[in-house]
Amino acid sequence: MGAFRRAPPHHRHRGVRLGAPCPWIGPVQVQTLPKRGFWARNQRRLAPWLFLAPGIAFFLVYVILPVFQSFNLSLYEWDGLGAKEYLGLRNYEDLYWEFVDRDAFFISLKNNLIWLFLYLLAIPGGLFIALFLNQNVWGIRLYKSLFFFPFVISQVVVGLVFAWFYDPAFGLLNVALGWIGLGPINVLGDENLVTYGIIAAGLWPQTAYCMILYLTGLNAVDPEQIEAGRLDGAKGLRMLWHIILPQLRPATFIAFVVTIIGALRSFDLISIMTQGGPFGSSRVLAFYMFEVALSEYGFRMGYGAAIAVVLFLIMLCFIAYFLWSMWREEKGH
Amino acid sequence: ELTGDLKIFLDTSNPAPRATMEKMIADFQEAHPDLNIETTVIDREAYKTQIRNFLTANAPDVANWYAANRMKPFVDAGLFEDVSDLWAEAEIADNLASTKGAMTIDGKQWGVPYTYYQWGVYYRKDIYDDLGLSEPTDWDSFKANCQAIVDSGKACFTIGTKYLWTAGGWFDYLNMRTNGFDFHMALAAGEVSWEDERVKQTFANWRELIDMGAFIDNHQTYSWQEALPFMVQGDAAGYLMGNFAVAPLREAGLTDDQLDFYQFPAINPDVELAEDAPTDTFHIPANATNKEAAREFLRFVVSADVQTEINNGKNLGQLPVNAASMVDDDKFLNEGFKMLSSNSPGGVAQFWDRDAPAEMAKVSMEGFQEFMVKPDNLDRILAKLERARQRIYK
Amino acid sequence: MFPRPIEKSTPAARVAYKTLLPVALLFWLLPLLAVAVFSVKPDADFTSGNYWGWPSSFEALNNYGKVFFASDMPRYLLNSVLITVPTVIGAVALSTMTGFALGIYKFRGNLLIFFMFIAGNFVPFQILMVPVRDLTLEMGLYNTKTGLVLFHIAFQTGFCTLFMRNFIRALPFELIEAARVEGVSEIRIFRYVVLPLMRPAIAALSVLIFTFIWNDYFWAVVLTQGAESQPVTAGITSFNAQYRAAYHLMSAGSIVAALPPVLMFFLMQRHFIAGLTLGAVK
Amino acid sequence: MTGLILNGAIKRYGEVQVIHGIDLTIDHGEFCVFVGPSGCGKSTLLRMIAGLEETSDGTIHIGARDVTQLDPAERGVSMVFQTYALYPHMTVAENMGFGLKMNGVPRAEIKQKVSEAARILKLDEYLSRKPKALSGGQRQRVAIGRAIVRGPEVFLFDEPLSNLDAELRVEMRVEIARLHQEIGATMIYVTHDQVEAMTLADKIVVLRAGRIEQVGAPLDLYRDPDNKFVAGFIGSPSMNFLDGQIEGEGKVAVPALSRSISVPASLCSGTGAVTVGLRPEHLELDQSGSDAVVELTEALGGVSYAHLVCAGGEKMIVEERGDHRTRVGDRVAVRFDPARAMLFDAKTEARLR
Amino acid sequence: MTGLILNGAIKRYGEVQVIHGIDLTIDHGEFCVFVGPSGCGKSTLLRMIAGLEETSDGTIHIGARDVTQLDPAERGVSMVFQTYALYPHMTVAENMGFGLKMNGVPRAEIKQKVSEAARILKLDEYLSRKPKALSGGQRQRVAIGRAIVRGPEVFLFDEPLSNLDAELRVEMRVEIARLHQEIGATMIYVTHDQVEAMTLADKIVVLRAGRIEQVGAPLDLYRDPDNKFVAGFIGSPSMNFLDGQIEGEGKVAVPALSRSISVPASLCSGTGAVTVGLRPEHLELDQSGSDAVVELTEALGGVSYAHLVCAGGEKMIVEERGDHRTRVGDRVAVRFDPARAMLFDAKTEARLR
Ligand SMILES: Nc1ncnc2c1ncn2[C@@H]1O[C@H](COP(=O)(O)OP(=O)(O)OP(=O)(O)O)[C@@H](O)[C@H]1O
Ligand SMILES: Nc1ncnc2c1ncn2[C@@H]1O[C@H](COP(=O)(O)OP(=O)(O)OP(=O)(O)O)[C@@H](O)[C@H]1O
Ligand SMILES: [Mg+2]
Ligand SMILES: [Mg+2]
Repeated sequence: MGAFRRAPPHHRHRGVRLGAPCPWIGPVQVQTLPKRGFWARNQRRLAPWLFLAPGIAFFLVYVILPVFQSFNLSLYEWDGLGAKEYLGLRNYEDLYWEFVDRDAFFISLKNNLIWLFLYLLAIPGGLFIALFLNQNVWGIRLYKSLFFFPFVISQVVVGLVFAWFYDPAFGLLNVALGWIGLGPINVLGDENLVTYGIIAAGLWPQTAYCMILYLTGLNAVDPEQIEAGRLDGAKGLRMLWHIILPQLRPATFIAFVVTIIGALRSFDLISIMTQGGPFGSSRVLAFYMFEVALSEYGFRMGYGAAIAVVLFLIMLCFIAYFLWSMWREEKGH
Repeated sequence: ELTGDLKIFLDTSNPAPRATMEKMIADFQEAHPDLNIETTVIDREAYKTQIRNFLTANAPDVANWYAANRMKPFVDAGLFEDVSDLWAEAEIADNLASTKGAMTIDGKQWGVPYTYYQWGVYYRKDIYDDLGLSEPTDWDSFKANCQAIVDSGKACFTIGTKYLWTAGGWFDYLNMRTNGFDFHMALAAGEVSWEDERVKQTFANWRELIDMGAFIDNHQTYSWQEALPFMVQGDAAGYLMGNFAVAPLREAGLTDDQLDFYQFPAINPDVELAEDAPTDTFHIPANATNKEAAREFLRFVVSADVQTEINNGKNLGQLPVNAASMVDDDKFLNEGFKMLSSNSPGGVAQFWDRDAPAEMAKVSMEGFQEFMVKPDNLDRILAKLERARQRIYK
Repeated sequence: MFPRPIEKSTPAARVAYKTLLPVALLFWLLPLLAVAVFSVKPDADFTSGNYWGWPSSFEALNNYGKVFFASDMPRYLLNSVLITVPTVIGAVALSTMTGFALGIYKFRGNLLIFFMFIAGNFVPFQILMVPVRDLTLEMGLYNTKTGLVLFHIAFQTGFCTLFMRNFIRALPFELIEAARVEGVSEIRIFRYVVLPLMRPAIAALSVLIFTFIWNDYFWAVVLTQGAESQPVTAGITSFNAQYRAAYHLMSAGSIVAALPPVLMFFLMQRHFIAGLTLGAVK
Repeated sequence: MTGLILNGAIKRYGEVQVIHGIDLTIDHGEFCVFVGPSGCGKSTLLRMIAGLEETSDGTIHIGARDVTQLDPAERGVSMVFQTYALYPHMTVAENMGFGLKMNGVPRAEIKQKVSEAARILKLDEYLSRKPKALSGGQRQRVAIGRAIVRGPEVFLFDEPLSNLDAELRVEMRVEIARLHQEIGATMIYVTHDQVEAMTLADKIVVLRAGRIEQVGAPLDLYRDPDNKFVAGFIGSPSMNFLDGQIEGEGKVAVPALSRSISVPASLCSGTGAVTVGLRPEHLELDQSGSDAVVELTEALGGVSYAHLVCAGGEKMIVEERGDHRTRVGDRVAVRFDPARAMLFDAKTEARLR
Repeated sequence: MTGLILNGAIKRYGEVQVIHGIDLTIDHGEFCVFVGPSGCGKSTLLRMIAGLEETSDGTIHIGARDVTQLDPAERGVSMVFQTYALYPHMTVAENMGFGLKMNGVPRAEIKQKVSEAARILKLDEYLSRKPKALSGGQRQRVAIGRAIVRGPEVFLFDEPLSNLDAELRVEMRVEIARLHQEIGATMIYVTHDQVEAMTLADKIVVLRAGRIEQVGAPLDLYRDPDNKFVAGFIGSPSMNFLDGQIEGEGKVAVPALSRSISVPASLCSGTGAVTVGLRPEHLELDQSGSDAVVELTEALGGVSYAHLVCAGGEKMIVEERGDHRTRVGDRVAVRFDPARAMLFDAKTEARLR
């Protein structure tokens, strides 16, 4: 670290007095000509690595390496206790058969797709609310924050709340259905409804998230373009479609990315609301893998890793898409 | 005289059992003043995963766990000490014979039990009395009772299958009563096909109850505790459960006059009655440092007096494992003890998720739950379980 | 502004809008309001089936008192604080540095490293589960708050770096050049020029990370167990088990668990929204 | 002396070369302005001198020192940026003293130097304000103050006034001229504003596409440009260019005006195409002829500009003063003193002289 | 005809009134320019005409129609914005055709109109590009094209050139003038650029603080301003103002020049303080006197400006042309034709005439 120390005083004011002293501010030395130590000579080249080192180290150890370890682990059978047994692709083969037999893996995958598609409803939903709230009336800021509220709460709480909402005996849903003369339904107990029920719960905070993204996006919409549109005779929906939405593309993009990722990562809600049930019909890959690897009846680490790898490969499509568009943007600059 | 450190890990995190254990350890300490005992109590659910870590990483000298298949992974991984020597000692060999099987793998014993409890039907005696029913003694009276209850607008049985294992209890009883203990164990060990006619018979019996409307609706959304209020409020007349259900039922206000117990009646008169009686155990980790003190502690735990003390109604409120102990004077304990010691000729099972390997237990209990909701899916469910069996028991 | 400002439409539309707002909000927050009402109801209301009616008596003190003084809730809350605060500090510290390095310097591999952080940020974290758990075990940090904090810091660094780097990119580069011309060393440029300018970003990011971490459940379940180290999200589930069907206590517990991020959000609302704009939409 | 010498300075970005070997000497105390069209490399060259861009080839000397490899801080230069680049979180005084502080100058000395600079720039009242509480002109002054405080040998300005509005720009331009007179340091100034270049410079360097087209005093460039590019670039409105043809004997035919003009014979060696350059202010209109039609007039008050279209479609601009002005549609004759016309080689665009 | 009439137009933002009752008639085909200092309400007035701001009071007629309450799209106006406001996600052709498309014009007709406009504006090659692939000038042309395509009765421009650099600004200015000649529509143009106002306008409206100061043809405003504000605002460099004192009898004492000047007696009723206005281009310098010292000279080539300081510290700017120019430090006399001096009441600032 010696290089960091300031040069000793006699060096500092060695100050080669070049040229005429600048008369306007009294004698001026060229500020410092410290001995050009290694650091001084190379600081611009070394500084970034110095700043990056801790971040990269952490990230490598905790994120990047584990991804590869998981790939590796998925080739083994391991219960977390004894020795690992090399299986080759057997875990994947098992997954394949589970898929063919429409077992847990198939259900998880299917549910993941349902999540993916339905979760995207958060985007139009968020846009709708954002449009509704993008006004300037008294107290609107408070309204905006309150609408955003669900996103701030833990999914655990959201899960509990919705579980009560759906409760077949006293849930508000059935009370409401009763009002309009429909029979009680047990959303979380019906294998055909359960996934949709959980997604609805997940859509609640996610819509709030998309809403805030769109609100910030709407803030950035160029008012002159709206005015140009008005002069051009675009109104209402046509204005929205032709002029506003194209400008909201960055917000839509981010909303899309976070929603997809949220859908693929979905774990908390399922774990809280149904534990994957009834009879495993609400599982998704993320939950299934946790169940297989770390739950009370699990500890098939290799198999869990294989599921994670499949999930990762799906996600990789989206990561690649995201990086690609970021790269394009970077190059564009 | 024992010296050194003795590290004990416990999962008895609920207040009552925790106090019981701490008292017992204090007594042990008194007898061995030079021993430095250190007790760690871990949350019961957490313990189930944490044990995998501490057995390898920093092993205590004593740890509690469960019998039968539940301890198999650790035995296989060489993480539990072989304590066959203890079981060779007369005191234990004589008095604990009934549980020896549950502690045995590969012909060796890997720990000692410290408590167990009966399963059976807890029911609302007042409702039975109102309807003029009495405890059933065979399958027909069982069904007839049930029909009467259903006709009165109630469910015969409450159950919450959200966490699956409660359905395992029903399967245990129906299968043991239909096909007998040995067949049940063979099924758990993967030796019988799930598509075997005998298995199907079990499910056919079960289906009779389901079709009758014996069980409460929407049980798949409740945990076992959430199913209790149905019984408390009189919407359901009975609960097939372990003895631990008694405490919350009493807490909820049911008196001993309202609450009663009967043994699950015979279905197939040709098979002997067998019971579920899950056993909780103590083990010495293979990596323990003070195994001598640990063995002494195990001896202490199973000794007749200690067993009497810790299992009494004020403490664990369960059954002592030592034949020489006294069973506390509690209505349910007495009935249970009597049932297990004299009316369970077929044998004593641990419980489905302890007798079957974890993975099979998980898949099958999911199937049971599905069956209870959608009995028509039986063939598909059994086919799936059969596939799982072929994969799991290689 | 789109849609057209409501002040410019007819008075009828204005009134309609202003009445619609609270109604819509009510519907939107209905589930939460229900929980809030649950939390002040007496136990008796549930046994008597009065789930959705007006509370027969207000038991807020009683219920919340039980949560605070007769359960592990305070313990869990404290854990959450002890996990969240160090994570926020750590992640923000690491990412200001990485963001600075990636935002200011042109060097080979810059974009590659940046993309590594982004890609890592979007990895399904389940794939990290088993190896990270083993790593934590090996380090002897399993079931410790430290273990959880270290992982959270590392994982959040991905997102934070993306955020910080974009923010720094938006700073005028001339500021750094001006400092270089004046002979300020790179480290001092970071300390005296860039860091003070990043204050809004740091504030925004802190709030964001705070809510992320506070609400984390998955990793809490994977890396910790039991009341001595689990955060409140995990705690609330065992709280659940502890109180079985005591809905009033569970509701009160949920509200208590949700409160800190909500408070944080309201206090720092501006930063929070700014944060989303800065880090995400850009 | 602390002049500045560039010797074959070259800048490459990867494959692309944007500065092609600049040789330039700037004397001590000189005010040198770089002008040229956008993208010609003015900023790049300035940043090479500052040390913010590495010099790919060639050398840069400041005074006697070769600074080509030195860090910006060690070159004894100060730079004023187009966007001012003030540190928004520091007060005016802190902004100005920051460089000194970071270099370990004692506090008292910093204070003294800052207040001296503030006095020169009339910033005394604002020393404890943050930049965002200042107007554009004041900010620009702070930026200059920050440069002054370090007492550099060379001041570098990169379009320092282009973010100001027209009125302030005039004011600050005068300010900078006064400052240069007062402190007499070497200054290098990049702009694309004609007026700034003409009024401030001792020496203008006209750049095109990374090369120097001409160096000289402002009026020398105006009166005696080396080539068509410089002639067209300096002076506003731009010089009119008409195609011409040497007819030998000091005669150049200008088809646009359908006549020939006489030029010194020395200029017309051989035959060939030339371009004739005529400044708007050297032309006069006369209603009596019909060389061209007035297409548009722009009256600015004291002066107006007539946009003409000649018979062949060529366009010209003529400055008119005084009270008589032509009107759109007028047919006019264009008169001028042939001695003021400039000739350029049509191919090489070099001035013929 | 499609002229435009404002009648007592008022704009209030809540409590604040920013436009105080404007009465203005713009004839069909006229090119009308709004000028005035920043914040005086030029844009607001233009936007009221466009219908983008509601008119709080008064009426606006376009042609014979009262459009005060109509939607922007129904008024038959087109607007060109300072930032162009092109739709970034549409191609040039789509941008230009968007308004027609929204009004349900058949596709073939749109196509034909767009290509017609593109021809006029020389945009044919760029029709399928997105705006971000265009230069500033091309974007501005697209914005104008978009306005043309809809064939409006009135064109509105809000500082359309202020985002362009100096050179392009000149070019586009000429373009707009040509366009006006070609299509002959009514145009209203907001700018704060002197030169644009003077060169483009048929009629200039000088605004100050939401009120009209004077309306007239450019040269009328230049030659015959109604008040000191207009006099100072029109003309560049600005008119020099010197304090004066009426001495009666057509004599005004000007202490700065230590002499009196004679003015028509009609102007000097009574005694009192006046302001004497002298345009830089009407002054001449003479080395023989010593009214003032040259503080700074700015030589722009054909013209230079001498900045003088008078004995009493007053500053003046004098335009010099021709070959003889003064130099810094010269002591000079200032000469002028007293008939060209203007007198303003020192208090009301109204022109005395
Ligand atoms: N980092 C870079 N990589 C590649 N080319 C560059 C880079 N920076 C500048 N250039 C190119 O170098 C040339 C000179 O750029 P420079 O900024 O010096 O022009 P300029 O004369 O200052 O123009 P302006 O008047 O617009 O500021 C331009 O053609 C530009 O495209
Ligand atoms: N929405 C508004 N609310 C209140 N006052 C406003 C609003 N919009 C403009 N103003 C005020 O109206 C006055 C006129 O503004 P306007 O934009 O028309 O000025 P301008 O002449 O166009 O100025 P510039 O030359 O800077 O564009 C200003 O004083 C401004 O502060
Ligand atoms: Mg430049
Ligand atoms: Mg304006």
